[in-house]
Amino acid sequence: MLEHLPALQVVLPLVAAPLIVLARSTRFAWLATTVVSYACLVCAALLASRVADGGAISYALGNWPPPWGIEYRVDALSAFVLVAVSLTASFVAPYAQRSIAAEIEPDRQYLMYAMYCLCLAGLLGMAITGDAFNLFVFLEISSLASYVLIALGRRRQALFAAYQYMLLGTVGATFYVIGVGLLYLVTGTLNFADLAERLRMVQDLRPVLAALAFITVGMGLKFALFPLHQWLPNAYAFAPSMATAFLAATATKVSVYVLLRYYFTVFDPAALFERLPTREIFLLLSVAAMVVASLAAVYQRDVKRLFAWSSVAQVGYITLGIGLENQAGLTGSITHLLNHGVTKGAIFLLLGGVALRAGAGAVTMETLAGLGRRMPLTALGLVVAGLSLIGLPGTAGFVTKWYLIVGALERGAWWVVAAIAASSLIAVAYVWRVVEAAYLREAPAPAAARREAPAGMLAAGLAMAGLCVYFGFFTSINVEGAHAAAALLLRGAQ
Amino acid sequence: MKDDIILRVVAKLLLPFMLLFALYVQFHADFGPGGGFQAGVIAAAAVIFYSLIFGLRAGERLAPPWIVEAMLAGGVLVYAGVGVAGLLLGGNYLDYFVLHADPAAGQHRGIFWVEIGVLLTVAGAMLKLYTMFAGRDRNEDGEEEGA
Amino acid sequence: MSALAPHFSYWVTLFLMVAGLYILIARGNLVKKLIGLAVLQSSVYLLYIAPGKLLGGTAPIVAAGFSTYSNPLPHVLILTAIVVGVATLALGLAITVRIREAYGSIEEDEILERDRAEGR
Amino acid sequence: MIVALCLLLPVAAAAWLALCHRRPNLREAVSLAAAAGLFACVASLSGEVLRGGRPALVLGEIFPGLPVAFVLEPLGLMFALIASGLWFVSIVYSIGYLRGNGERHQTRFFACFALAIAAAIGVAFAGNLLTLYLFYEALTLVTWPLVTHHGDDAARRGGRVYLGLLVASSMLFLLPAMAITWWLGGTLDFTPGGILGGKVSGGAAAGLVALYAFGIGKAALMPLHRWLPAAMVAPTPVSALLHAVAVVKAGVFSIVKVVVYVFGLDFEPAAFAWLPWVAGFTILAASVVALRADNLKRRLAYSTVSQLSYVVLAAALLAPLSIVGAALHIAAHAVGKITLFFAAGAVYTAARKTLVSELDGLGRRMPWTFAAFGIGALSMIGLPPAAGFVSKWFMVSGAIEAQHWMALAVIAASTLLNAGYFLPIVYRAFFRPAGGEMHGEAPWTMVAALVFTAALTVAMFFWADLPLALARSLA
Repeated sequence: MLEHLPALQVVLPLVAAPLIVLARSTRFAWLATTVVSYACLVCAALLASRVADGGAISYALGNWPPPWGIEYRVDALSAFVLVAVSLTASFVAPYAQRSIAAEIEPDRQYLMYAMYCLCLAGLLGMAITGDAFNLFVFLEISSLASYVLIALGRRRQALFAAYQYMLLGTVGATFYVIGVGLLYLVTGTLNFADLAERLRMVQDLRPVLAALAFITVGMGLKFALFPLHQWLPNAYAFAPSMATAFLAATATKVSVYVLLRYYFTVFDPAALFERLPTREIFLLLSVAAMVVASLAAVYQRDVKRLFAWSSVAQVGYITLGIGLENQAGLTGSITHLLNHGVTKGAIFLLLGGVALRAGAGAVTMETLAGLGRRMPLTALGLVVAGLSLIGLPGTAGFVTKWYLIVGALERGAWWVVAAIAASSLIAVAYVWRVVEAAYLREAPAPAAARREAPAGMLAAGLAMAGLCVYFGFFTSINVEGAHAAAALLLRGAQ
Repeated sequence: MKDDIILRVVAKLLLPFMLLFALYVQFHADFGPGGGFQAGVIAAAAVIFYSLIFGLRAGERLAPPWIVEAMLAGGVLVYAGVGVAGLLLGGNYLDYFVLHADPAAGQHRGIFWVEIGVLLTVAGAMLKLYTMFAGRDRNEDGEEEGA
Repeated sequence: MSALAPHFSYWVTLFLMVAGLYILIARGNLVKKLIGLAVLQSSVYLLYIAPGKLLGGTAPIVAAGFSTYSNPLPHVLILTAIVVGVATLALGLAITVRIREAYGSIEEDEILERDRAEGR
Repeated sequence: MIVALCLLLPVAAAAWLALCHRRPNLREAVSLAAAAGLFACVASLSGEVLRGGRPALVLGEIFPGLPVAFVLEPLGLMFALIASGLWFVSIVYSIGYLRGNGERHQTRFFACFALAIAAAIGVAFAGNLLTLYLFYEALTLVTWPLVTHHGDDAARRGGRVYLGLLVASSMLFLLPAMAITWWLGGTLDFTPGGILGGKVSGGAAAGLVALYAFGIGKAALMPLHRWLPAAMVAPTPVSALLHAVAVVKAGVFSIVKVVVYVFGLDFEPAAFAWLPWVAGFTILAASVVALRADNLKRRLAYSTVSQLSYVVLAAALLAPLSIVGAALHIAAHAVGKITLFFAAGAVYTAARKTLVSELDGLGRRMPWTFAAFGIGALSMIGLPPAAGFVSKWFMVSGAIEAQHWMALAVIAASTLLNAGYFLPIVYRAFFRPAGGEMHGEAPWTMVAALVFTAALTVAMFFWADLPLALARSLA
């Protein structure tokens, strides 16, 4: 069965969704979701270890050999993304039980699980497929599911946030498919490896250039590349807790993966980075995101919104590596896919617990007052994840920052080093607003009783916060995987 | 509209033919344009047409909501099941060659069931969309329906 | 004209694309925005399908007497894209209906106004 | 093994303290036992280090080639001995202080105290820059709850300045400096003789020195010194142990370590030429501020700022004798300054007085406290028979050896200034007529603690062998 792992990776959550709809039972839905999430993690881990030992795995769907059939292709990069996504899923799934029970009406809860499974299937499919159009289909599966997940938020703003996200997300996906169409018209193939080969032979580069622009903007919309990030803060702020945690930790990351895949393995990186101002564009946009979005985060009153803005800034860290285009920079970027996923996942999972106990849809600075006394473990977890967001040593965020700084030094981009330092400094400001509210403000009298979040939710959040520290010290998963992936991308560049 | 006798008679007369046409489009797809997508839409159109004339409730008697939802999910399962069957019979996922001793016949068998799945899902989705939107104004007074 | 005529399908595609985007951006009505989105997506269907047609080609089903067929792959792709488009549109409309129930309006500026009033 | 134990002991103590928060006596017993145990552990390592051994411990690599590693060398041992020894004394003092003043959240206080010591030990034992940075930042974070202990607006403001300046300096300057060092040298291990020799020169070298000097904000070089007075909102035991010993000494300790083991004493002097001027300015300017401060703790804080810059100044001269002086001064200033803070806290607890101008005649009511204060003041000025004299002697010798007359002039001038702001306090306390109400000494644990540290200050003058031996093996 092991050779079918690439198919199982996607099919398991994809089959779980209709089963959940058929069963119409919340309990079964949760059970199926959890089992599938863990199964996906096992698949991803097995795939990653096989890729690490024996190189890329190719799987021909329907036994039609590529480039005619659809190929699932797992290499170091996609294995890393698969692990990152399914790792998050395995924490979110057990968490979902209490969280969904508290936030969604009983007769709709199974739909929430089904959508979550679809979203998971779509994201995993995006990471694993080797076919440009198949990627679009998975992109839309995950996007449609995520629009529904967001729209199920408790407050009415969730509806409008979902609508806006849907509009911009669909434009992004449409742009992507336009880009793929142009590439198909020029080369007559949709398989990534085949595309790369045939693009080398193309004489007239104008449609290829147009395709590059469409794919960049389209994916940029999906992963909230500054200044295409307008949809993100509201979408994350108003979605149900588990949806925010899951999407914040995974959705944007997989879209960045798509861009990396195109930039380094489909298009000719030598031409892309030498003949076009790609490097400058990505450095500038990333730095702008890191600074401007962080500043915006400082001024938010709604805590979920605050961290949503911080996500925009952190996407800047991830795209910085594209602009640096060297081993250290790309390692930093790719490892941040996982590091930031774990960090933001922990924060939103814990905030979900806070929202549940506060009984309100919104978590504002006032809600957090006295959290250190009322929910000491939750507050501690938030602090730990916040430190990782800042990038203090001993946390996952530091690992990223270190590689990015070294990468910037190698590139001779001193101003980028300064920007990374400045951005972390602003991160201190917004994280410390939360810490001060939690520890130095007295709780309002009626809410002063000590009451932690339900055990399942708390455990998931704390476990993820623990991972922030684990990945800060024991880097065999996040750094070695990212290192191999970066080496793979740069090998494609030669 | 169910008070109009002409509509009622025509609807009842047309309905079987529409469903039959759907089946034709479905099964003749090996030799001409057609397939599960088109057939599904035609079949769903028949039911929608019926409920346009006789009212939503009558339509729901014809295709109860739970059946519609089951069709939606079941179709996907049939599709995925074909893929898994390929796996179990020793091929890759969605491998039709192994579904029959003769690979060509295997392809036939595989695509047949896949198209059945598509038919079910598309028809289910169309019906679901229709009832979802048409069912809206019945409970205008604040009560909400699943989206 | 000579540059236009042989590529007229591209011009139509381009027109639809830009028109769709324009509607999407310029209109404040949520339903009209969705229409713009649908137009934009239609332009993609055309982008894929039009070049797949061979003059004199027939439907790609093997039969005696035909030797030129249109390229079937774009059709398959676009069938999928259409399904995706329908799903998106349906979801968009469903959300719009619920927005109308929650806000009493489907005009973007009015909704934002009401959110702002609540935020204060 | 013992190295690991030294790190684990305070952390374990903190966890245990948190568990027994309902039983104060047990809690304090745990604290004292942990401190005694820690001191014993560190002391047991000193023989090996003096014989030239370097006990080491490596805990997994964070980055390829960059492990979390601990190597115990003389300077680190000295810092660890001071921190752990004075921790014990501080706990004795804190028990009296916290109970005497009815402070809240005492468990949190003792737990964070233990964690801060753990971080300080981590800094002391760090075998490479990355490890040092790790614990350096940890030290900032775990002391923040102590600084904001009171939880009121003043505490919040003080906490913001404290955290903001320390984290900002380390992130903006120290982290890039580390990355540059790694990029240039390919290693961050503390290597005798330095790792940057010959790899960087000219303006770039001076810039790197600046990144380190200002990046290590805990050394309180002007203009990054403001966190130290801001931290004075904390309860006095915190000011005493952390802002006279653990935190600030972690700063100057890091500077000395970077100078000795990263740049190396043979590094081109031109790169360091500007640093004595900044340090000299800090010494004089802080002394002048201290001269004008009426709040006793504020005066002590600025005195600390100026004393810290002695260490930076001495280290920047790159002369072997001055490095010995710098290392010695870390120890000498620690025992002297903690005595002064203890005395200030005792005055506050017994008489509720915080201003210098209110101290008239208190020396006759609190003779032990003010006698100890006098000894501490002598040490700050650098007069015998106090520890400060020894370290100052070496610094002056170092300045002469390096023929750095500016440094000599600064040390001389600041000695006068020190005398100018410490002696009037002693004079007031003993020779001015007393004011109104009657009160005695502070609780006995506090008095015992401050007498002990005062005795230690004197002892370090007469028996300076151990610290001197440790310091000499540096240069």
